[in-house]
Amino acid sequence: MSDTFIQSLQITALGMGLVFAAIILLWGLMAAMTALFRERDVAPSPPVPSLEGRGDGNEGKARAAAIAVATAIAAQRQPSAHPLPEPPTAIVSAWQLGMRTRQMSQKGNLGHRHR
Amino acid sequence: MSDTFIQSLQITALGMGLVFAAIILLWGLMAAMTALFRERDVAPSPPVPSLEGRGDGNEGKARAAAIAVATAIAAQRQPSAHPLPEPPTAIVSAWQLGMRTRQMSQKGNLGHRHR
Amino acid sequence: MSDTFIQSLQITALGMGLVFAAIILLWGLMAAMTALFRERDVAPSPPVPSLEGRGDGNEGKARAAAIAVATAIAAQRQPSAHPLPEPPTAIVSAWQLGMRTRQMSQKGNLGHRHR
Amino acid sequence: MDLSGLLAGFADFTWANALMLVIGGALIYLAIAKEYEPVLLLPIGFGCILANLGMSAYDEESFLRVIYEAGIETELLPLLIFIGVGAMIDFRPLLAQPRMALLGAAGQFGIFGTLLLASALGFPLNEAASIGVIGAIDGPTAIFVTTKLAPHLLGPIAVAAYSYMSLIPIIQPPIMRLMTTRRERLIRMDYAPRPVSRLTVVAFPIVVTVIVSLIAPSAAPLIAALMLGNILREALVVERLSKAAQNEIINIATLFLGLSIGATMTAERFLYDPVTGIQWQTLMVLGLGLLAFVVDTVAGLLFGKLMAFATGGKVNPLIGACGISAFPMAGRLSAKMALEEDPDNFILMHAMGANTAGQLASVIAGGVLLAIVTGMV
Amino acid sequence: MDLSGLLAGFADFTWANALMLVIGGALIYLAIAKEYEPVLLLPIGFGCILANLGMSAYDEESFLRVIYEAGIETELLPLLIFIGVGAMIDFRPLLAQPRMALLGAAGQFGIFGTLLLASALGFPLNEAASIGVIGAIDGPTAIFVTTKLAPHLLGPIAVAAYSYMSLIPIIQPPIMRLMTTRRERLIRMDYAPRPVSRLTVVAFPIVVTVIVSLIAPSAAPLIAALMLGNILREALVVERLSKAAQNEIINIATLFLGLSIGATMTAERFLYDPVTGIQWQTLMVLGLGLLAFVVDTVAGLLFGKLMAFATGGKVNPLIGACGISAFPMAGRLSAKMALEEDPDNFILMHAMGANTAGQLASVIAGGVLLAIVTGMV
Amino acid sequence: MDLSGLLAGFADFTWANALMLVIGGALIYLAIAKEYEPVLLLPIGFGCILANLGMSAYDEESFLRVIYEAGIETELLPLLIFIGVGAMIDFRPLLAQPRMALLGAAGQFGIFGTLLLASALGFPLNEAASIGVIGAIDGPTAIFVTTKLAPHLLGPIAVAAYSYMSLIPIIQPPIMRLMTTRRERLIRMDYAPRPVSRLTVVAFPIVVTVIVSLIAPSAAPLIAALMLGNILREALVVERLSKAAQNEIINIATLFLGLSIGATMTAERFLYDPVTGIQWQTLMVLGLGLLAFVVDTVAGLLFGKLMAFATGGKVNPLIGACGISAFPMAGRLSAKMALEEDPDNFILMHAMGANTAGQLASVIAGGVLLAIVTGMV
Ligand code: NA
Ligand code: NA
Ligand code: NA
Repeated sequence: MSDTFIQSLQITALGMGLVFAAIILLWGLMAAMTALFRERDVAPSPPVPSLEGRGDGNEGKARAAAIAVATAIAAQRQPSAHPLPEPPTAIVSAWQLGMRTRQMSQKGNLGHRHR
Repeated sequence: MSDTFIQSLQITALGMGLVFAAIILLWGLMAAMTALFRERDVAPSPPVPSLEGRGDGNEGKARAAAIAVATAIAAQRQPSAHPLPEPPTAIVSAWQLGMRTRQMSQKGNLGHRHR
Repeated sequence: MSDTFIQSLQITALGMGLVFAAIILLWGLMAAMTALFRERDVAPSPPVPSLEGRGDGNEGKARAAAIAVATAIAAQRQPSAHPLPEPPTAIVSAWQLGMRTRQMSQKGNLGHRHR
Repeated sequence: MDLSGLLAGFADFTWANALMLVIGGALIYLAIAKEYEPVLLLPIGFGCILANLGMSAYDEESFLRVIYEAGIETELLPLLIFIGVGAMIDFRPLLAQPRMALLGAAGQFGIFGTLLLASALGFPLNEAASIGVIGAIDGPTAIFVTTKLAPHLLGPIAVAAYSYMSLIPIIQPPIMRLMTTRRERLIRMDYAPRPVSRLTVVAFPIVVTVIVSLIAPSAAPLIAALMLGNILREALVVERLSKAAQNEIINIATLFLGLSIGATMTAERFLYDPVTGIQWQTLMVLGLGLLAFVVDTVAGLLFGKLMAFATGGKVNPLIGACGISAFPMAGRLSAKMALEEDPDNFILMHAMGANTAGQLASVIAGGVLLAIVTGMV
Repeated sequence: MDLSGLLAGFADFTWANALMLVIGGALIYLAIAKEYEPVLLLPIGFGCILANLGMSAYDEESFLRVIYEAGIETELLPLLIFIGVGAMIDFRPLLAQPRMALLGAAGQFGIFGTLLLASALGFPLNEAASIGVIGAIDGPTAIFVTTKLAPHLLGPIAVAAYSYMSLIPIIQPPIMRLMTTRRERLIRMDYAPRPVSRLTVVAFPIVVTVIVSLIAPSAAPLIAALMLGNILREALVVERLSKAAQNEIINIATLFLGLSIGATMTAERFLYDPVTGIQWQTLMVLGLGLLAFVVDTVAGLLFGKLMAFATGGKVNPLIGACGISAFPMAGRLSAKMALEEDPDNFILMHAMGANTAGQLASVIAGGVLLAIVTGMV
Repeated sequence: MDLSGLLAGFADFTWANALMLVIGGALIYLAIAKEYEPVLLLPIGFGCILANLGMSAYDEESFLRVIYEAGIETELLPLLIFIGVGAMIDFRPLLAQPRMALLGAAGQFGIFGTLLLASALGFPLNEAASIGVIGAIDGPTAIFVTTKLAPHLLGPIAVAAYSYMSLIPIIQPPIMRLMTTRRERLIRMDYAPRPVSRLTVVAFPIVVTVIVSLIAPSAAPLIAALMLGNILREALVVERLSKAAQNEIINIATLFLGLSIGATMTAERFLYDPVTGIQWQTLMVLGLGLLAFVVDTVAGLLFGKLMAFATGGKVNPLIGACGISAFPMAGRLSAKMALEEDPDNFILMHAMGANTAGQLASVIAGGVLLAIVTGMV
């Protein structure tokens, strides 16, 4: 057998070993995390569309609507964890405020558009 | 006459010659293509707005509406040329699916917004 | 006192002096400008959202609506200062026309969406 | 007067270049008519055409060379794409059923199986490894690894990776039917996922980045980019950055990546080298790449059957086929086959768990391979 | 303590710089008040102001120099703009009436006419050619060619190209009235276009790229970028890339292109060189540029009349005026004049065919010129 | 076989790196849970984590190094962000009441007060100045100046600048209550702004750019970028460019800026240098930065009281607190406090005038400081 091939065999053994090692480690960590970080609030799926179960335009539309709503809710839900009763916008920098605001108006429109 | 000027004369002769040569060649090729590639399906103008005959906002709006519809239609029309009866989304990679999907939802909204 | 500290003192004196000098100069210029450039037309706030007094989504929405209207108005208002009675789009380059047009359709949608 | 500038075009144009134009056209055809990964195959095809008209990544003063040097040699483009991909992936199905991770590992055997065969066929180690990484069935990973080990093979490897990915629905089903009994395909899996807290989904990308970077440093940039995108997505407070990652950044990066890859497909490297003659290696790469996909699937299914046996028939082996990554169509395909056998058998969430695990495992495997081979070569 | 850093501003500031600030301000005025190509003249004007405040493309450590080197010297910015332009052009009107292509060729005489005059006036060949290419009446082409032949003239040439383009509706009509009889302007053209199949519109950009790259390799990058954008548009399956080309890419490229061009307009290059004195060449460039527009129009109209004669009065000479490119306003202008003579005379589609042909011919002419001159200089 | 590539990860990983991971995680926590400048602290935190996993801005072949060199060393990223910021600022409130500008100047004392203390504490001049510029309370300015004077302090300074900015509503109110009498806070200000013509809002950015560039050339790039964005906004005819500045450009620049800053936060520079031991300077920078915010506020309020006295009680001293920049939350905060004392006392427009002036003054002060120190060092 060629020298290269023997090396390849070593690589395969070592490589798959490491891959499984890493994955099993991750498995443990995921189990630990889901166990440790208990449910106070279940994570809302983020406003950006996730990837599963999308078939056709209609489904897409449905989703979009769902997302719009989810976004709107999330917008309210977001815990303003500030000592002062300030609206979140007050403690962001100039342009971020701009961002936040436009996001809101977008959400507004979204919600509005699909209502 | 200056040496440069004489060169310029040569350039002009050669240059315009080549331009006409190239254009005439293109003419032939275009004629050939339109002749060869016969109409099975006439090309739908793409969803992105084309440039002619745009005057004012209203026209713009009208167009936008037209485009929305065109897009929606195109979305259905697109021939899923796959051996399996799979929805197109099934044979695209992760993030392209994301793209496709958002496009659809966009189209959805467009169509919706203007309907 | 350390040498660096003395330098810092010099910097402070010179620095704050220059800052005040520059600001006072700007003050004068602003006063002059507002005085000179008299009101023919009061500047319409641009379509892009400005930053003050934004609190929550609703306000955001309200703004968005306002902006939509403002934009639409601005679109008409824009003085076509051309010798020929050409629509503005006629004297812009290919792709800029594209831009302008899409802007219009966007404005269209905006206005539409919020009307 | 010297008109070489004018004649250059025809002078350098060979029959091989002409053939490459046809190949580029074919890629564009697959992209448009068959919708095989159009966002990548179209730019690759067009770039391939330009590469054979004097605008290759190897021509002085070619604008594609500028993009190639700035985006591929720096590895930036595949990483930017991964930021966008990460912002599009939802890891909840995996977090809800962590054991599905194992299937992701099993789906990587194709990488090493192909490496073995390639080296047996006489490919030097760096090339064999680059070919094997097609088995990661993940474009950016394949491009990232190949750029470091055997950049001259970028063209055929990227083409193989992306065009076969489009063929998953054609390649996998027969293998799945062949290797599983109807009884197995009918197995139902109860879905009682643990609820996933927000803290978990936000901490996950950080933890993965740290662990993988320590175990397989060569995979660090890839995993970091993927997880950066994912945390932008899950943070919820930086929607603008998340949207930028999923749109501007990934779109522009994809266009330039495709063009640059295509720009490496010159006739002499892809088809016919005046010195060494026909580039059979290109065909071999395409062939071996297909094999990699098959081996991945077989290994995944075998492991699925193993889990089915180990759990006393609580796991449907079909989900073994989605460990190969190729997210998300592999996952959807398995779920679809289960539905075909039994319209009430829903295993989509399990499939998606295994599928996202495959995405992670592919990056890890690519990094591990890169590290080991770099140490050997 | 050394405060040169503070005094630097005033120390280097000359009366010529002051005058350049006024010129920059004037460009901004034209952009905002007159809407002359605002997306370009505004950044150019602002860049011109910065160039005379120590931030020119020639100052060490100037951020505009960084952008200039990365975007102009690499030729990337004009090409990125062309990708966006291509994604906005619809070639159907031309494909439906291919003979219109001839008018596009005729519209390029201005390039060479101006070249002749410029060289007669004593400009060296590289400068004369760069000035002539203003006659391409296409910004990116002019910038692309000038960058390679005479980068020190980028400022005046870009300013001429873009500001005159905005003046088309003022420059052309008198010439059109002068050179055509009412009878000719009344000619109606029957519009029976051949239907254009999808295959044609998709194959067209590829064919054009191949042909032009072989005939005029120097034009290859320009035509390749333009056609890449067009195939992204016509493919229909890569809408995201098409949108990115028409938005993110072209917007950002335009802003930086304008700034970089403006950043070359330093007082000593544009207005007054302490050594060589006043830069009369700037005025001459502006003057010759205007001439180029006129010659283009005249030649186009003459060719239009020739076609009218050759076809026995089946062609309306007015459409000869849209061969100059300046897409799409030249096309719309011709159609408008025909309508003014006869409210029922619609020649818009013919005009647009000639106009898009002019766009192609301009790029080809620019490339041919570049190739020949590069061979001579 | 050499597997150093595999072991590298663990080999180089120290306890200090581990601690930095915690710090990075803490920044991400502040960003997500507390919403402290998330768009910046999240990328910074993630970049900090990567920096301690072998992907720092100082590691060869690190992709973050590529971004750092292309975006930070060239100063491009902070400037691109400023273009976007400028396109989001409305200067009408300031133009309507120009005298508010004075408060902007007063709000910069913190820069120099901190500089004095830092140099007293033994920091060399370049570091002391960089620490002082935290008092500009403006991220891009602080980063721009620090990059030129003391790039090794980028991490702590950027972190201080951005996290304290988020704490304005916690830092300022107590000081405001402490330093103003109820009587003063009750002062009402009549708002009779001069109408601002379109010509004014368009001319303003140009005038400011020219003046500032001449007085403080070192501030020229910053002010130029800010004003470029502003004129894009006010021109109304280049909406596309204005939108690009406020979206694509600023989003991408912010993501990369944050990552690059974080990528400088390696353990040995931020926490513990094996040679010189613990990096106390980091803590000192954070402490001095906090001081800078306080001094800014105090000086602003004192100047406000002075104006109240000079105008015979026609100015509410609270608006003195918004001269510090930190636009727009400082402005909104002052207005809010006035409202708390008296629900009918609206001083928002005055506050915004002072606040935008603070933004300008901060840039000017940063440039002046940079110029003087560069001349001395
Ligand atoms: Na895989
Ligand atoms: Na032309
Ligand atoms: Na400040």
